[in-house]
Amino acid sequence: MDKRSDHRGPRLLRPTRRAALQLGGAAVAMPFIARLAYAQKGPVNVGVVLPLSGANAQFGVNSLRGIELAAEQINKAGGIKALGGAPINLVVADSTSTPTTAATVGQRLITQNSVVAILGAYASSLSIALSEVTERRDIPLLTMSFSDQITSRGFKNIFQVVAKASTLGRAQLTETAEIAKDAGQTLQRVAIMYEDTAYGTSQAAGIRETAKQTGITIVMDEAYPLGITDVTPLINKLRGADAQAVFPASYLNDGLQIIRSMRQQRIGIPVIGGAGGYIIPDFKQGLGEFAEGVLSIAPGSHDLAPELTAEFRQRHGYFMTHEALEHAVCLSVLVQAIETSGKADPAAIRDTLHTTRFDQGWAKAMTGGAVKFDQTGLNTLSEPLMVQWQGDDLVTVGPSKYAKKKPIWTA
Amino acid sequence: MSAPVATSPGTEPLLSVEELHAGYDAADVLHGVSVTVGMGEFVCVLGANTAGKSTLLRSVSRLVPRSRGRIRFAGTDLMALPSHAVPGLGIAHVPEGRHVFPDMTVEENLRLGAFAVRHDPAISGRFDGVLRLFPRLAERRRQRAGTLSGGEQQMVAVGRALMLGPRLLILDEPSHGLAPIVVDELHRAFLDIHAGGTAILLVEQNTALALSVASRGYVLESGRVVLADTADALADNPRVREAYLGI
Amino acid sequence: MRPSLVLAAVALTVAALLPLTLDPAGYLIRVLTVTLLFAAMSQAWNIVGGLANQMSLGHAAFFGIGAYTSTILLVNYGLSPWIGMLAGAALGAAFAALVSVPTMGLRGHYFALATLAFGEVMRVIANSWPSLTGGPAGISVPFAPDSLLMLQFKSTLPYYYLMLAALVLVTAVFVVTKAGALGYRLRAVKENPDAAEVVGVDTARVKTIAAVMSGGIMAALGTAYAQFTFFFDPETVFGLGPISIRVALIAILGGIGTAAGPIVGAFVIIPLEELANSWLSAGTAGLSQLVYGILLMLIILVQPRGLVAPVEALAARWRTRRAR
Amino acid sequence: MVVIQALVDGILIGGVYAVVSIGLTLVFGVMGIVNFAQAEFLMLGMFVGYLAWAWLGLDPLIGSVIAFAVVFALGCVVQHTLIRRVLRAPPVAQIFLTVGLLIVIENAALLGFGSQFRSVTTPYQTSALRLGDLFISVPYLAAFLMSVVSGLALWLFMNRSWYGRAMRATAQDGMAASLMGIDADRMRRIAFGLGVGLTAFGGAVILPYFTVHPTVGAQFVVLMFTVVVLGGLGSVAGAIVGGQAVGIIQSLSAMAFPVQLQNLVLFLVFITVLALRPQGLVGGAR
Repeated sequence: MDKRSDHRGPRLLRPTRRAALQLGGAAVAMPFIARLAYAQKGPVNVGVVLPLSGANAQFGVNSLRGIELAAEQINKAGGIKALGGAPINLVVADSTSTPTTAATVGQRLITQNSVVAILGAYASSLSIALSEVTERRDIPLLTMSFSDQITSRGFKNIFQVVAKASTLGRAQLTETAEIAKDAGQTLQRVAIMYEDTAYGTSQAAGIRETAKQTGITIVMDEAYPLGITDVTPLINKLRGADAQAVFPASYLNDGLQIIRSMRQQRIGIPVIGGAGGYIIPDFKQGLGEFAEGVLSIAPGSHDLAPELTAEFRQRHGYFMTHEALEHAVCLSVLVQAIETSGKADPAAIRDTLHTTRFDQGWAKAMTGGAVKFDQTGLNTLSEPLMVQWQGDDLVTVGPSKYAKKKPIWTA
Repeated sequence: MSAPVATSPGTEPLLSVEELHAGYDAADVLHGVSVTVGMGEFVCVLGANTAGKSTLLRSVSRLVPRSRGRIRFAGTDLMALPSHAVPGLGIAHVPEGRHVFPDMTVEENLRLGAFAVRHDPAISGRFDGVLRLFPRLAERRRQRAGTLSGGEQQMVAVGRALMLGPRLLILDEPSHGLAPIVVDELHRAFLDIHAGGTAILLVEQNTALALSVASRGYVLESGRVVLADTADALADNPRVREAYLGI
Repeated sequence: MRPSLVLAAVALTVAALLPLTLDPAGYLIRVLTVTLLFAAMSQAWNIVGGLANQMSLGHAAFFGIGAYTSTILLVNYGLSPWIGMLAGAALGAAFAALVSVPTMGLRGHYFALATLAFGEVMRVIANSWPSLTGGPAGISVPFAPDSLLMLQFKSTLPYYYLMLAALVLVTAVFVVTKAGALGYRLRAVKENPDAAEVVGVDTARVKTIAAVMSGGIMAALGTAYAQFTFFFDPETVFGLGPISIRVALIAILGGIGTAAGPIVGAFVIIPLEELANSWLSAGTAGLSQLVYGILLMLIILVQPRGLVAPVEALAARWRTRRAR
Repeated sequence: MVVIQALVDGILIGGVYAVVSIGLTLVFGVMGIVNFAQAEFLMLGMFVGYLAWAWLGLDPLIGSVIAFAVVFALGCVVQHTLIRRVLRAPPVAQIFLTVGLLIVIENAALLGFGSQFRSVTTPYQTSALRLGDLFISVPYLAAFLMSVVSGLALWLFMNRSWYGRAMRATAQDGMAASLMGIDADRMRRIAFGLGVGLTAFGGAVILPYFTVHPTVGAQFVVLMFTVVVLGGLGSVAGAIVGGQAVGIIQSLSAMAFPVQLQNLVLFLVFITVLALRPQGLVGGAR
C-alpha cells in the first residue's frame, strides 16, 4: 500500500548521476562555468524537515511525496543546468511533531549534510522553531506553513509560498459572502469553531477581524482543545446559535465529527472548512455522500494545474493534496533560484529568491501562475482559493477567475 | 537424628519430606528436614518462632523459592511442580495469617477453595458441609470477608481449604491471635475433619493444644528436627515440657 | 580524594574542553547542549523523584512557567532574561508549593497521576490566554545581537557552557541536599513515611521544601531553554511526552536518587534519540522512533534499577574488598 | 431542555469512556501496574475494527468483537514477554517499560498502517433519534449500548465465572490464590489481555464517529487516567462511575465555560478528588 520505497533515495539518484557525468563533460568545455562545475561535482543537497511520525505524520508524508515527485522530475530533466546538470539530493529528516527536534535536525542538515536550503516543516510551530536555526545560519527556509508569525519577524532567510493564515481567514469569510450573494442570500450571522492550535486560532482571528469590518455578526466563537474526544457540546451550541453558515477550522478527526454531529442534529447550514482536514481525500472517504457540498478555503489546489498534479494521482491513487503541491512548489522555486543565481550558495539563493519572479515548473500551479516573494519572504502572488466537494472530487469554485465549477450554496 | 517413628504399619506415608533444605534469600532456613504424614494421620510440628515450621509447610506447597531434597505426596514428586499445581493433588493449605480474599464475600471465598477441582460435582455438597461445620459462616455468607472478625476469617480460611475435599490439610498457626473460645471451636472442628478421614499437618505455637489433638509430632529447632515421637510421648518429654509447655 | 570526586573532575574537564574540538555552531554541539540541558532538568526532577521518591509526571508545569515568565517579561518590558529567570524560578517555586498542598498525602502511583494533571492544566491555560502567552501560536524571543546580558548568542558554544554550568550547579545542589539534613529527612520519609513522622520529621514540610527547590530550578532551566531555542509554544514546554515523562525517564534510566543517574541517563537517551533519528528518519516514517522505543524497553528489562546501579554495586564491592 | 440534552450526551459518551478505561483499572487492580501504553491498544482496536470494515465489510460494532479477540491475544503475549518481567521491579521501571511500549506500538502502527487518518462510513453515521427536542446520536447510542453490554459481560465474567473469581483472587492476594490452585501468571496474562482487549473493543465501537490514526491514543491517554483515578484506581465499578463523571462534567461544563476549557474543569475536579479522596469516588469496593 506504500509505494514510497520505490522512488526514493539512491534510486532517485542512480539514473541521473550518469546524466550528471555526461553533462559535466560538456561543462568543462565551457570555461565560464567550469569552476562551478568543479565545485559541484556531486549533487546539490536540499534539506527536508517534516513531521514523519507523531500527530502530523500524515501531512508530513504527503508533503514528502510532493517534494519527491518534484525532485524526480527535475533530476529526470537533467538536474540543475546551471551547475552542469547536478542532481538534487534530498536529505530527509523527521522533525517528529516536536519543535525542539525540528530545530535540532535542521542544525544537523546544515552542518552535517551542507544543505543549500531547507524545505519544511508543514506545521507552523515546527517551521518557526526551525527558522530560528536557519536564520542564524543564513540558510534559506522555504515553507508552506501559513501562520502569520512566519514572515512577521523580520527574518531574511524565510520564504512563505502561500498566503498567511489571516489572509486565508479573511478570504474564507469574504468569498463565502460572495457565494451567498450569488445565491441571493445576505450573509449576516456566522459561527466559528476552531481547534486551539496556531493554525486554528490565527485563521479564526482573520475571520473575526473581517467580520468586524464587513458588519457580519459572529453568533458563536468557540475554540476547542486539540484532540477533542466529543464535539457534541460544540454542536449543541451551534444549534442554539442560529447561524447562516459555520466556519470550522480543524484537522480531519474533528472535522468528520463536526459534520456527522451536524447532520445527526439536522443542522443543514453550509459548512466552510478552514483547509486542514477538510481538503484531504480522507475527508470524502470518511463521510461519503455527506461530504457533498462542503466548502473550504485552501491555499492551493491540484485542479489549477492538472497537467502537473496528474502524476501524483497516478502514483498514489488520490489527488495531490495542497501540502504536497506547495512543497513541490517550494523545491521547484528553489531550483529555479539556483538556476538563476548560477551557484548553489545559500546567500546567493536567498538574494535571488527575494528578487526574482518564478514562473517555471511547479510555480505555475500557484495562483497567478508564479511565485514572487517580497522582502519579508511572503509570496505576494498567492491568493486563497475556495474549494468544494462536488461528486468525488474537490474542485476550485472561487474566486471566479480560478473557478473550475460553480459553487453550490445549500442553504 | 529423626527417630524412626513409623506411620501406621502397612500403609505408605501420604506425604514424605526427606532431607529438605530450603530458604528464601542467601541463607537456608531448613537444613535437612525429614517429616512424614501417614494416610489419615494428624501430625503436628512444634518449635520456636524462627525454627522453620512455616518454611516447611510452605515448601510442601511450593511457595519457597529455593529448596532441595525430596517431597513426595501420594506417589507424586512435588519438587517438580509449581505451587498452583499442588492443590489439585489434594493438599489444602491454610496459611499463617489466614489470607482470606478481603474484597470477596464469604461464599465467594469458600467457593474459590474448590478452584482446583472446579468440575467436581461434589462441590455443592461440600459447601453445605462447611456451613454446617461453621454455622456462623452461613449467617455471614454475603458479607465481605475483610470485614469479619479474626476468628471468623480463620473459619473462612479453613472452610475454604475444606472445599477442596483435601486428603491432606495443612494448618499454619490457626489459633494465632484468636480468643480462647474461638480456638476451642476451631480445634473441635479440626478433630471433626480428621475424624472424616483427612490427614492433617498442623503447625501450632500452642503446644499443649497441638499435642492434645495430634497423634504424633515433630519438634523443629533452627531448621532441624530434634525430636519426633507420638503426641503422648512428646507431652511427657522433659525437654518439651520445659521449652514448649513451660512446665 | 574520593574516587567519585576524581571522576567528576575528569568528566568536567573533558566537558569543558570538548567543544574546542567541535564546530562552535554545529550539530554535535547542539546535541550536546540539549543533552546537558536535559541532564540538568532531570537532576532537578531527581530532588523530588529520587530523594523524596515522589514520581512527578508534571515537571513540565514548572519548566513552562520559567520559559513563559522570562519571555513575557522580555517581550513586554524588555527585561533581561536573567531577571526573568529569577522571576520564573520564584513563580515556579511558588507553584510547586501551591500544588504540594493537594498532593501531599498521595503516594506512589497516585502522586504520579495527580502530577500528570499539572502540566496539562498549565498547557490549557497557556493555550487559552493568548493576550499573555501568545496562545497556541507560541511565543518568540525577539532577535537580539550577541549579548550575555540578554542571554542571546548566534553560536551554540555559549549555550553549551551555559547548560554545562547549569548542570554543575544543579548537581551540586542535589549532592549537597542529599548529604545534608534535608536529604537525611527525605530518606527517612522515603523509607518509611509513618516512622519518619513518629521520630519527629515533619514529612509535609520536608516534601514541600524538596518540591519548591525542584520546581524553582526547573523553572530557571525553562528560561535557559527559551533563550536557546528562541521559540516555543504551550505544547512544547508543557508537553507530557516531550518534557514531563522524558525528564523522569532520563533519571529512571540512569538510576534515580543518584547524582550520576540523570547525567548518564541524558547522555544515553538524547544521543540515542538523535542517532535513531539521523540514521533512520530518512527511511520509512516511524522506524527511528520504533527502534528508539525498542532500545528503551531492552535497557529497562536488562537493568530495571537503572544504568548506574551495576556500576555502584561494583564500586561497593570494590570498597568492601579494599576495606578488608 | 438544554441541560437534559447535555446530560444525555454526557451519559452516552461517559459509557464509552468507561469501557475504554475499564481495562486500565483492571490491569492495575490485578497487577499493580499503571499501563501508560493502554491507549495504544485502543488505537490498535480501532485499526482492527477499521480493517474488518474495509476488508470484510463488517460494521465496526461487529468488528469490535474481532478487535477484542485480536488485541486480547496480543495482550497475553505482551504480558508474557514484557510486563511479567517487571512485576517485581520498582514502579519507576514499570512506568518506563510501558512508556517504551507506547512508543513502540505507536510507531509500529505508523509503519504497518501508514500515517493516514482512516474513518469508516456507516449507514447510521449521521442518524439521530428524536424525542421532542432531544437528539440522541445513533453512533453514540450504539457505542453506549455496546459499552453497557461489554460492561455487563465483564461483570458476569468477574463475578460468576471461575476464571473471573480466580482473577479477582489473584488481585487481592496472589499467594493465597496460588494456594487455591490458581496459576497467578496465567491469570495476569488473561487479565492483561482482557484489559487491553476491552479497551480495543471500546476503540472499535467509537469508529462510527471517530477517526483512527497511529497517534489517536494520545487523545485518550490523559482522559483514561482521569476516569480511573476519579473512580478509584483498580476498581472496575469505579471506572464506570468515573467514565460517567467525566462524560457529564465535559458535557455540562461546556454550557457554562468555553469548550476550550473543558479539560481544565476536568483536571481541577480530578485534582480535587485525588486530594480529598485518593481512593476515588467509589474507592474501596472493588
